[in-house]
Amino acid sequence: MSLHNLTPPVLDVRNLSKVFPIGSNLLGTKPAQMLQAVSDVSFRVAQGETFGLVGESGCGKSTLGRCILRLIDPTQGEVLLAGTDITHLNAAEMRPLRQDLQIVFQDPMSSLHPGMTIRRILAEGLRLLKLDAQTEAARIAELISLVQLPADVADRYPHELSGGQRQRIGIARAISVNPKVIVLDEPVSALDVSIQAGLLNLLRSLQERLNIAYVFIAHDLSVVRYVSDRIGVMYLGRIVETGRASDLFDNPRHPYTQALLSAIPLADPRAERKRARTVLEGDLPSPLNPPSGCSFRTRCPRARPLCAAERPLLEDTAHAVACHFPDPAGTEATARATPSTLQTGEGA
Amino acid sequence: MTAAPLLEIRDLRAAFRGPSGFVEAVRGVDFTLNAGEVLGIVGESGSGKSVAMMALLQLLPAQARVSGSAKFKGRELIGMPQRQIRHILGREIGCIFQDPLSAFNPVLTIGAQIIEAIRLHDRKISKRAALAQTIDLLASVSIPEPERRAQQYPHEFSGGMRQRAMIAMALANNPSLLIADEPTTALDVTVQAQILDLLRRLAQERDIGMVLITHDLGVVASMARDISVMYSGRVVETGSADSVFYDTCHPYTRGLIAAMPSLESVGTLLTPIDGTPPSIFDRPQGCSFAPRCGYALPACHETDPELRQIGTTRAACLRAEEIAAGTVRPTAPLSESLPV
Amino acid sequence: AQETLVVGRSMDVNSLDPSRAFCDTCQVYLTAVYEPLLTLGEDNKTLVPKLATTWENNDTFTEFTFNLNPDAVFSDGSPVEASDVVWTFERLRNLKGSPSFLMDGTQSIEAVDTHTVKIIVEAPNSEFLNKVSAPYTGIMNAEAAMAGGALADESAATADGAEGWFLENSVGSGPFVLTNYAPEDELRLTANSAYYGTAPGFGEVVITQIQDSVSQAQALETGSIDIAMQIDADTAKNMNNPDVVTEIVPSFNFVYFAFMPGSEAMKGKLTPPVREALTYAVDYDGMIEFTVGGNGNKIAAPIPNGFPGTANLMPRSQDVEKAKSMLADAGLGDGFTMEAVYPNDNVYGVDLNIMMQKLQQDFAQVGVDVTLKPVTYPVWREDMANGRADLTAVYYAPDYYGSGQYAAYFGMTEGSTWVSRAGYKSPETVVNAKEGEIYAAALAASGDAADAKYEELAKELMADNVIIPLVSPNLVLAHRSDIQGVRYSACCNLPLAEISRK
Amino acid sequence: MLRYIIRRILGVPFLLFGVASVAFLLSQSTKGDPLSALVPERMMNNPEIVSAVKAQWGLDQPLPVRYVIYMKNLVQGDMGTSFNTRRPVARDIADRLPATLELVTAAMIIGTTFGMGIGLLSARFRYSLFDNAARGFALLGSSLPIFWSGLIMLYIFSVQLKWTPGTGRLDARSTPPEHITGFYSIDSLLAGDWALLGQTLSHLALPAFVLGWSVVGIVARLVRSSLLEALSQDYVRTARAKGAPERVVLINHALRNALIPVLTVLGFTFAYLITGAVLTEAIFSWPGIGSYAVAAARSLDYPAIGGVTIVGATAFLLANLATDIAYAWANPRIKVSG
Amino acid sequence: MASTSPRARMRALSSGRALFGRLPLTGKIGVLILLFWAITVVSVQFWPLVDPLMMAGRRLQPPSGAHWLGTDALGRDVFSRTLHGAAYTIPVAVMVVVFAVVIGSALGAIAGYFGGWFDAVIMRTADVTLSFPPILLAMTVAAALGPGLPNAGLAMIIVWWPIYARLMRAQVLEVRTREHVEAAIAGGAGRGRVLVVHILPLCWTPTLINATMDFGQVALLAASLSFIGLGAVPPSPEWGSMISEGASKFYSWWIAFGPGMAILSVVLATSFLGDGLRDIFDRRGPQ
Ligand SMILES: Nc1ncnc2c1ncn2[C@@H]1O[C@H](COP(=O)(O)OP(=O)(O)OP(=O)(O)O)[C@@H](O)[C@H]1O
Ligand SMILES: Nc1ncnc2c1ncn2[C@@H]1O[C@H](COP(=O)(O)OP(=O)(O)OP(=O)(O)O)[C@@H](O)[C@H]1O
Ligand SMILES: [Mg+2]
Ligand SMILES: [Mg+2]
Ligand code: NI
Repeated sequence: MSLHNLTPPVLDVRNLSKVFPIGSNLLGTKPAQMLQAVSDVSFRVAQGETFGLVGESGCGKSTLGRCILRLIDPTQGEVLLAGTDITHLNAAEMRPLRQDLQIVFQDPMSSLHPGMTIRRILAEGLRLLKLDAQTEAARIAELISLVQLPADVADRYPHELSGGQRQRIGIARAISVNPKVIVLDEPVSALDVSIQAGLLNLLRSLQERLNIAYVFIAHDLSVVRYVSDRIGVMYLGRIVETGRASDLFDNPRHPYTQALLSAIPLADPRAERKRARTVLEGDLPSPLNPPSGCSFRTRCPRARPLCAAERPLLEDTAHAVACHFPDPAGTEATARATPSTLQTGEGA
Repeated sequence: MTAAPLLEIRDLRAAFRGPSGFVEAVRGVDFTLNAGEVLGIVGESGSGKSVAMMALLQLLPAQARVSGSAKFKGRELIGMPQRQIRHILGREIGCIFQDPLSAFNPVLTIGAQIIEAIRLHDRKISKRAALAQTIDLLASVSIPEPERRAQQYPHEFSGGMRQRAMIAMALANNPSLLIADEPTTALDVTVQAQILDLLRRLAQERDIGMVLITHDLGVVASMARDISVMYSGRVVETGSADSVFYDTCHPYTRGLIAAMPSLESVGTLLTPIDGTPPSIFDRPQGCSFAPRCGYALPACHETDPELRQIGTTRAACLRAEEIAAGTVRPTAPLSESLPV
Repeated sequence: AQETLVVGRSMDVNSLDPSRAFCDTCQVYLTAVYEPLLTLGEDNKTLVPKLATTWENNDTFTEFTFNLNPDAVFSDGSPVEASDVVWTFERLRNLKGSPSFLMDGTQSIEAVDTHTVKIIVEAPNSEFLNKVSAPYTGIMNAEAAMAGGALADESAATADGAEGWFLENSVGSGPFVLTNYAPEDELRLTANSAYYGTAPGFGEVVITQIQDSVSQAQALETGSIDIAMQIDADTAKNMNNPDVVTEIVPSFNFVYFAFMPGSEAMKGKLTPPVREALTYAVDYDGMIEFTVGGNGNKIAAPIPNGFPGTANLMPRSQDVEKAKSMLADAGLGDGFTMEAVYPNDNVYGVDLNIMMQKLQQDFAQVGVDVTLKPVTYPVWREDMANGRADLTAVYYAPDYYGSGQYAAYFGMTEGSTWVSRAGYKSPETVVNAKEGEIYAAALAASGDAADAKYEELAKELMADNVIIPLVSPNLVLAHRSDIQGVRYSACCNLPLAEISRK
Repeated sequence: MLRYIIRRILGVPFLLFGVASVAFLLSQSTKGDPLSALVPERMMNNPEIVSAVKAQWGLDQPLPVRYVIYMKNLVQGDMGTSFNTRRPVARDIADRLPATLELVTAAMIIGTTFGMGIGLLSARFRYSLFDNAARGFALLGSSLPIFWSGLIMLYIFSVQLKWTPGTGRLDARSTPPEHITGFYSIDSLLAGDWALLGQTLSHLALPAFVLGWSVVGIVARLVRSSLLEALSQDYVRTARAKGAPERVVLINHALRNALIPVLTVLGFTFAYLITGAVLTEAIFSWPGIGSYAVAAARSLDYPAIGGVTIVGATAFLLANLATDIAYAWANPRIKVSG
Repeated sequence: MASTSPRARMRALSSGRALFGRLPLTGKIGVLILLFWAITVVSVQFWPLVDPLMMAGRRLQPPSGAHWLGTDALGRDVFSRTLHGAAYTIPVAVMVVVFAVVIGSALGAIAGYFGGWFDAVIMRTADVTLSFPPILLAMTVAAALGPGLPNAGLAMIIVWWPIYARLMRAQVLEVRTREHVEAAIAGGAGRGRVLVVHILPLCWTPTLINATMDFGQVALLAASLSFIGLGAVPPSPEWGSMISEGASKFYSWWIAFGPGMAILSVVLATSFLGDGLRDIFDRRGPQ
């Protein structure tokens, strides 16, 4: 809790929104519908910290990640990278900053160019650094060993590698330019548990070594819990609850977070048998036509008329929730919302 | 009880044509499932779970070679002529697949597809009656407004609803066996919870035996009475859910459990299983898990162990007793030892 | 139902207006529907009465008087009168259409009385009677035509708007009337119920579009048509169907190539001796073999065999050595290159492409390298008008029986079509002043005297060495064996009214 | 989708405008003599006649003026008068289009039936002798120049075997049925004249088969490959798991999906054939729009070239539109979105 | 560069052979036929054949020992002309396909990748061209430029490019949403580089398959143009003009038989090869 005043956040997302125009009217001049994929999302990430984003499919996690990287342009809000607003830079101005901001994708196959060798793929990423041939070769070798792969993968093609190995290459490419922030968009979802564990370990050790900030997107709560310092829970484009990982898991305040947690199957038959479940009714509403007021109210066991009338705002606290009828916060509830560099595990 | 089990599989094998001759994707699998029970099959991607099930239902491509025995209610399915097995599929055995979007025909309404399932096995039923039955089925899997929904196309359904419709279709002819191949893998946790709930309820209500294939240990833990763990085309450990989870004696099962990040593992390093599962085209000699195994002995690289009763579970490992007793500790596997 | 005669043709109709039409199918049509004053007898030489029962001319061939058949009526029943003849001829003259040249030089056309017409021409014209036997001079019902928008006065060339009307109506006194015309599909005629002469052999005649020789042959064999006239000799050889009769008769058509000494590339090269040299390079016998499989005749001057003045002509023959030595004398012993531009057509059984390839081979023997450029007709005309070809190849079919048309068309008289083509911007390379005089003399003479003049003219035309006729292909007259009365006429192509079923 | 289709319809005039302009400019840029059909050879050197004809046909105006006049007339549905036939182009086309449409429709029916059948069986028995032989047969039709294969077929079926009559739409001796649709087959049916109907169909059979055969290969190949694609889909496995017999799987499930891409190509092919039937029309003396087009292009008949181009382009655009609609109809995934 | 390393070269070689190995039998036959014609094209002038342009015997002689496919209307040897014809028809077909592919693909790629105005202008132009009746377009172009194979080729390129533009555009639109493209952008690659290095190399398969099949169709259209008189000029033994010559001398069937079979073999070969390639490449997912 002491460092936050000294180190400014390396990534500061402020009121970010993204609207996708869908279809178009008769003359093609205006879109027929607007899809609000991300609405008014704010969070900060400090150096070396991991911010986890969870939520169901389609709630806007990837869109948020892409907006942060300026792969798509946000409709509103700002993204500050180490204090610089990158939202309004053009492609050329953006290019030097790309060094600091990298991304790892979910699908390890489609995120690697199938016609290039691993060496070329990594060299492509290194172009930003403008290295000479020798340094580049050395750097590639270093990266490959950094992600714990045998040196001979350099001359292989992506389809000759296993999923886990491919994902390691994806990570190698991201860290190759020494970024400050990496957005990890479901980096382990496509992998089997036995392989996923190795990757999670790798991500951790790299973060410790290189002091990178992660924005870790996932829908698997146990994974997010495992890697994140702080977590934001998204629902239909909004963050509905955010706080330190331990607070959020030990003391979920939003009914949605509670439902999510209770839905995780535990690899423990006895515990499972004893477990009381809250199974949510219904499905995620369409983002084209979100419910009025609180977007969760259609599936919320606690919904009351107020929820339909008025949208609850996200509190401005360390463990914040956007709900009219939240559970009370735990011990830290009164603390101001701050980025934290806490190492989970030590503080839990 | 002397009653024959619902499904009894012995030494099931399935091979595909590879660049140099046939290679087995499933290599001698045994299962037994009694009516009203749930058998969970877990294993990593590519371990042969789906192929095993498709093999006994004759749903593999024609070039695949299947051998062994699969007795359903005493009738041998392997080698049964197409004409006969057609009367079992969809009537006595229902199937649910992983990706409910691609598993439905995109150009037919959900209703039409369920009606087809009914009428394929009951020629005499009128369209109208089949529709009524379809609507009842959709209602029974908690699909709101079933009349309207029956007229809609798969893409108009959400993922969870599609999977429910899939379940409804599988149950259309009151099967006694349900084969669910990763029914929730493509779904969100909240929806997964709904579907698992539904399956549990239906299995109980209708006394259906179910084979539940998944790679999520959590899912089997909450659903299955018995569990079989598959690795590289073979069952490596099998037993009741409790014994497989608590009296684990195969190093692979142990590895799987240890690799899962759980709420307790926060702050500690996870224990991955090193290396990757072998491809079916170049399996190592001996125990195919040996190259990734911390307990492997030189002997493991030579002989492929059979399933043996070890305490409460059956495992296919030379050192299962030692591991169960906790008298050995793993060392780094022989190949691909990587620093962590 | 009435009996129908079906003729298969590749239809080349440009118009059904007698004063505008100008094509082989048009000749067939006009002969069936309209009647000229005179027509050509079966011997393809003698003129016989048609609408005019008798006629006379003065000795100098400047005044012609025709007495019309008082029984003759048009298809609407109204009588054929002198005023109709006057109107028709004036219209033909004033319309400036393709066949208008037939009225060239007419000074006055007047009706002496209802059944007598007198025509005065500016210069002696012994061929005038032949001209008024051409189907294009068929007499129209003036009133009916005027009702259809036709004009005969001076303004006709620009103001006449009846062309479209004539596609649907016929106003002749012939044995047939037009019932339907669909361009490049069919032309349907029915017997004229008001016809004053002997009724035709068929109640209905259909000319149906069949493009090529092979298809015509096949259609004839299957019996879907009764007559075909465009079957080539090679195809005809392969038809051995007892139901089909093929007669091979000499035709008055011919195919020729022409030198264009005025073209840019040939400046100073295609001098008369060089042209003459090149004519010795051509294998005339081979040409007939290769283009029509031997079914044709050599032809000396650009006047069809059998026409006045051609009887004693000696056709050219090949003499490669002479050609070589003449070329060497002209300083072109090492050869040169020419470009041949010609319409990409297959006419009268001759594929111009094959003919030109043969010519190319022949010229190659004397070191002259010919590049071939087959083009569409409009492109060919444009190239012709602009001196862009060194060599060309075309065909000609008679418009009436008489050699004068050839003198007018092929003669190298100042301002003629071929002088402006072949001579382009340097007409002096081709002009032959004598030809005009001889032609005038021929027109002023008649009988043998005229023939002698035409012979003299023909020799001049040959000496020009500009228009070199190659082949006069025979005509394959093919018809079902139960058809009789099929004949080929030099003026009228196929007189439909004479045909009947056995 | 509806929106999309409406937008497409709104776009059609603009595309037609483009097509008409290009057609106009292209035909004006050829270096042939445009008067060749209008001024007789003998009159070519007579400036009086030439200028009179030019004035009469509006060829004396400068190009831009002519363009504007042409476009203006076009908007009013006046495509001008053909140099060749001396009739309004619109009328020529109206006379000839039904013949082509009838031929092309028949060809498409033949092509599609055979193509689908062969494609279906080929996919079912992939790489069998049947597959290869059937595909060979299907491809044969599109591998031989029609102007040759047409003659061969005529010789075999018409001259030798006498199974079919000769060329043309009808025997020259018969009179066409009363003009209602312009399709002789339909008109003779409407007139109840069975003999004429029989004659119409027997005349139609051979050219339609020759033209249809050239389509069989395209359809068969597409049906086969999209069926194979469809057969590898998950829903096919679902159908089998329901106990559906192979026939049901193939027809109800795979084929219905496989038809979606086939539909697209069929629409395109139909439009293409309307002007692409040129050679078939020439060989079979079919009085259609294709042979009209060739005659027009050969003789630089500007108005006719323009007219045919516009008709061809309209057919193409309409076929595209119909394809889109059919696509939407066959593919429920499209209906809701957009 | 990796692509020049021996390992990569070996991979390229073996993949060529592997590709051939994976082709179905008909595809293999197709390759062999095309190979035969390719060899013919480059070497036919050295073969011991009679001069294809000169009279070699009497005209219209049926096939015999001296003239395996008989003689044509000018007494030229049809067999020799057929083989020499390959050197006219095939290079034209190749050029047409290559140019149409290059032009169409380039424009299609630009349209697909940059979108907006580029897209609108290029694709509308393609629409207009496509909606032009192809034969008419070819005829007008050939009429404007004069006869001859090169001009006919140009006409065919104009007819064909929009097809490839559409194909490439669709492919680019699909590939550009792949994650590795986003990764390249995130890695700081500029637009041009993204298009050329990261998108285009993955867009060729459908174009390749289509081009294979179109190759035969171009040969056929060239023949049709020759038939209408807009293709090759005499006396070149181009297949289309030979067939049209044979068609007018229909009863001397052998004149058209040689070139007819030659075209047939090329079209069938390309179709079978195209089908084979599609069978290999169209399977979803890697391998
Ligand atoms: N390019 C786009 N155009 C239109 N809509 C889009 C686009 N990209 C995403 N969307 C929509 O935005 C919403 C959020 O999508 P996003 O991919 O961010 O979800 P996600 O949380 O990453 O889901 P998942 O877990 O499935 O990856 C979805 O409804 C999606 O359909
Ligand atoms: N049609 C086929 N041809 C060749 N090999 C196949 C075929 N189908 C499956 N295989 C192979 O068989 C092995 C077992 O596949 P299977 O689909 O049973 O795995 P799984 O355990 O179901 O995996 P997942 O969890 O990914 O569904 C895999 O290596 C796969 O590549
Ligand atoms: Mg996502
Ligand atoms: Mg599976
Ligand atoms: Ni703090």
